Amino acid sequence: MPRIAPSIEDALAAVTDGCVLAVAREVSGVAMAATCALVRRETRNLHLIALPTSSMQADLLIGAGCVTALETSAVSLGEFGPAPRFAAAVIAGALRMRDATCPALHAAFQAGERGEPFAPLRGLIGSDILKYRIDWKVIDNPFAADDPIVLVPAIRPDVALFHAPMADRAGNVWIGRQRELATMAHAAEKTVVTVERIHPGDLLADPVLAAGTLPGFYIDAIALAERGAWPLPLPDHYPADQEHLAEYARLAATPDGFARYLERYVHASRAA
Amino acid sequence: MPRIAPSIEDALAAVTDGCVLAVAREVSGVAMAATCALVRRETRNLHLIALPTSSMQADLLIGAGCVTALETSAVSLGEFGPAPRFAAAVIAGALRMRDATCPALHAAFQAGERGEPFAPLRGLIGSDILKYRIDWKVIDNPFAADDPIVLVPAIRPDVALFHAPMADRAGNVWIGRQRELATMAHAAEKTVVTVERIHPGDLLADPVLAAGTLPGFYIDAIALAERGAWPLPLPDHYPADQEHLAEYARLAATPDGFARYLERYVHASRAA
Amino acid sequence: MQAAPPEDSCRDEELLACVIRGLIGDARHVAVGNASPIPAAAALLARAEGQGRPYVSLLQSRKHNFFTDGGRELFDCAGRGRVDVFFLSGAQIDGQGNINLVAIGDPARPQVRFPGSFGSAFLYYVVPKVILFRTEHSRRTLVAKVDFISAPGTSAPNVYRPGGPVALITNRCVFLFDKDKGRFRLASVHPGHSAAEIAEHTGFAYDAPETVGVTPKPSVQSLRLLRGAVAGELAEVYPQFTAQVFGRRHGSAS
Amino acid sequence: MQAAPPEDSCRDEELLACVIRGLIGDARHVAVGNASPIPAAAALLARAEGQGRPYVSLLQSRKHNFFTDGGRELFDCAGRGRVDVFFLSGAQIDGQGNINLVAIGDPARPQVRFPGSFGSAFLYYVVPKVILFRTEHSRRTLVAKVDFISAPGTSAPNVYRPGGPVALITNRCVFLFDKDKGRFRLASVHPGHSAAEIAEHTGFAYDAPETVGVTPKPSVQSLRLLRGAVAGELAEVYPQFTAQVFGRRHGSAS
Repeated sequence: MPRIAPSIEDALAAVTDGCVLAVAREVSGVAMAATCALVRRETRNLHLIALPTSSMQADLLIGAGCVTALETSAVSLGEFGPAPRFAAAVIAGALRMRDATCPALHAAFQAGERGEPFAPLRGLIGSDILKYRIDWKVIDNPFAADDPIVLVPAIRPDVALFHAPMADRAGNVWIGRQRELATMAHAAEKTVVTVERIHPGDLLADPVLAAGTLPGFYIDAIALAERGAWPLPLPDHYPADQEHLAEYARLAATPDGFARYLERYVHASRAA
Repeated sequence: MPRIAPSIEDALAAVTDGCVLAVAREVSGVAMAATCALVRRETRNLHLIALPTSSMQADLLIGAGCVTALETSAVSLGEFGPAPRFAAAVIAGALRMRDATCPALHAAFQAGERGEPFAPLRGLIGSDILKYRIDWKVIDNPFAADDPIVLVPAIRPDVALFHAPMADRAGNVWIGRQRELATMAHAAEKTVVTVERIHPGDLLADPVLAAGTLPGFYIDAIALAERGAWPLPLPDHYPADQEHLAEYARLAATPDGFARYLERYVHASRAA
Repeated sequence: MQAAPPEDSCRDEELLACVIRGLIGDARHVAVGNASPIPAAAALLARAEGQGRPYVSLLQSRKHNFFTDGGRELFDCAGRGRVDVFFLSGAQIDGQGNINLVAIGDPARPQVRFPGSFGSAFLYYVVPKVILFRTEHSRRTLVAKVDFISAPGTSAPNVYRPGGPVALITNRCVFLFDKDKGRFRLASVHPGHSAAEIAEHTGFAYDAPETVGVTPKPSVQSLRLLRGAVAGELAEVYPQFTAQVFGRRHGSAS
Repeated sequence: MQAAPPEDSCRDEELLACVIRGLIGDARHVAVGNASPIPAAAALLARAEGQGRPYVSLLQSRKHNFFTDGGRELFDCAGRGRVDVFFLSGAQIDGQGNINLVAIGDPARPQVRFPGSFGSAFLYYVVPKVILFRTEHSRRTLVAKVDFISAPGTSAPNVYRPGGPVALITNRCVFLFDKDKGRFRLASVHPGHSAAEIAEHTGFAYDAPETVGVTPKPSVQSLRLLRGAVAGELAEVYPQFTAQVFGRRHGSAS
């Protein structure tokens, strides 16, 4: 049974240097408080996989030197523009990039969830994404004549990390409509979750809540983190902190500014 | 937008003679009232696909002469013994059988949902299931050496039919934990649903209800059918009618008894 | 409803449940399919003894079943290596561990048709410990060669197969499966049964030691748990079985 | 916050939205990705005019977004043929309809790095009507050959491709895409722009009629809907855009 860890830092024990870490897209629940803890802990050599995109979380981890390899369909700060630390790292050749496309990541995680070695995916043929993904294969669809199709290998990350509205004491986590979080946890070896609050009852006992619940069976550690997605949004709970994101975009545009951001908002929060 | 049909018969317009009809397993919500309507209407030549097994529903449809072909992992009346009309039809050679195994059907529907032509599945190699499924292929896994693996072709039924606790006026249907019903509807061309009741609000407006909701976008027709799974159970709502199922098993054991069952419980309910 | 027997004797069902519980060993997740009250009792006994470990999924239960991703979740779990123990049976089981859940005779025009293979053609390959369970031990059920292979006992070396059969439990004895030989070996006969009787009623060839031991009786502690907490939990899914074997009804005080 | 212009004139954004609405035609489901306020306005306009048809999915919206199966549902929908219209853009777009969302220069050590391809390398193939939308019309954005093909404009005949580009809308003109030729054709220039100007600012070769027409202005009826009901709905997702273009704020009376 998963444990409710005494602290975020404690819950993150599974995220070791060099591990393959899967993270959620912005609208699914990004564990930003935990991300800051990883930066403070000086986690290194992460192989980060975004399902299927990332925003400030990937940019922050990359800027702080935590990431060696990145697989994603995009990293962007949305209306606040490109992700500056991500772009700088790619341009500097400091990041082993695996450019993907959203449904390829969904398919690869679903194959991982099912324990199958690969998944087929239409599209891609003739793109430079496929050209650079030498780990992807093209076969002839055996159910048709002269019909090439891409196979993407399954993704089974070491750890999946996300933020959710609530968990109960048995470690069941309510994820609502964010079904890819279930897929991510099913595919991963271990799953670490931060939550806004502890639900007093049993999430699986009520059929309506159970429909949106990821069973504790898949969860290794849970930590309480109120407003744990801040400054990103937690859908249906709180919106993005637009001002803070604008400030991040402004500061992260330069290495010095980024260092000031870390000092002010990431390292400082240790004391807070 | 799907319509709330004035009657079950009206909602079933999409289930035409000869169509490929997908139906749900017993614990997911079986549209038994609609099934009786199909029998009364003398529907013929159905290609029935159970996701992934069936019980009295398939037995009733087969006994009533509605089914020409059947794809399933099993048909059984559970503690009431084998499915007599199913077994008799197979023994008589009156049914084109496609024996499958549960995860093959789940995988094939998921491929159908994704619009992909096939899905890989471990297992199966060396079984007689595979031997008789000439529509399934074995390939060498291109991501490993000397590693044969089965590919099952996608299933995209003409119509998916099931019973659910509730729908709203926009045609959104609450399915709860029965996620394969969403997969079934996504994979099918059309989906017909019977429900216990109409929910007065918008199922998608409340995040907790939305987590268990299949959007009306996928639904073609809905009909109200109180206790529409009877005599089978609707999980979390009502249990199976054990006495009635025992009576069915007893009567269906012979053609004459089955005819009496139809007369008493299927044709009679037209008048009721 | 009968009273439970005293602690120094045990019913056949209790003996079988305790044998299976021993085979489960230490596991994280034991899943039990439909219509399997004795394996279910064994799994719940393992959890009672393990103080919460293993997770037990009774597929017919709402309470003892954590799945929220639909009918595929059991198979996804198993494919991903998250089901340690599962139970299968067969209308026929042969000496190579092949099971038949489909038909007797030509499957296109069989003499007898069974329900079908359910998930066996996948789970038998991927679950590390599959325990075969067939109470009826006869030449009708334990055959030289099954008429239809729903799932084979062993696979060629190049076939992905982390799982497979480890044992076959019947109402007469315990066979263990030797994966390398692809054969069963008689491990013990239940009290009151003999090696000669096993030979007489088994349709397949198997290995046997010169003298075969007797299946050990359940410990008093195991029996207490079985008749107490386990029976109480089991009654949700198998009310008739529980009433008959343990003299318990769902909801009755323990 | 500015007042909306009178009905006999229209803003560029309104013109573009109405052009796109015309290209949408009759559809069952129009999906709009992130950061696309003008396509979103066009899709909502189509729905307002179609009295509830098409379904419109604004991926950033909670309200205008029926998905309940996670982030994959859009792609599943599209793969299954249930998205009729989608919008894509490109840091670079070339004359063969190839789009680049990744990088300028060698992608391993680029001069400029863009966010990435998102879902384009799938959606561009399977959505029947993909409308390319790039307001900046310059030789920097509309190039002879993209540095990186996130998704190609056309595919070999044996590649499964029910979808692809139908048009490219810029702040200067409308190009239609000729799938058989794999080339754009200038369809109309927006009021105040000229064919010569298009030639000057376009980095790729394209077909053009001898005399090119002017993009028709929106009807009074369309403008009314756009500034009324559509602006009201749009404000949920694009508050700044809506305030700026339509002088509307989220929640303000219509």
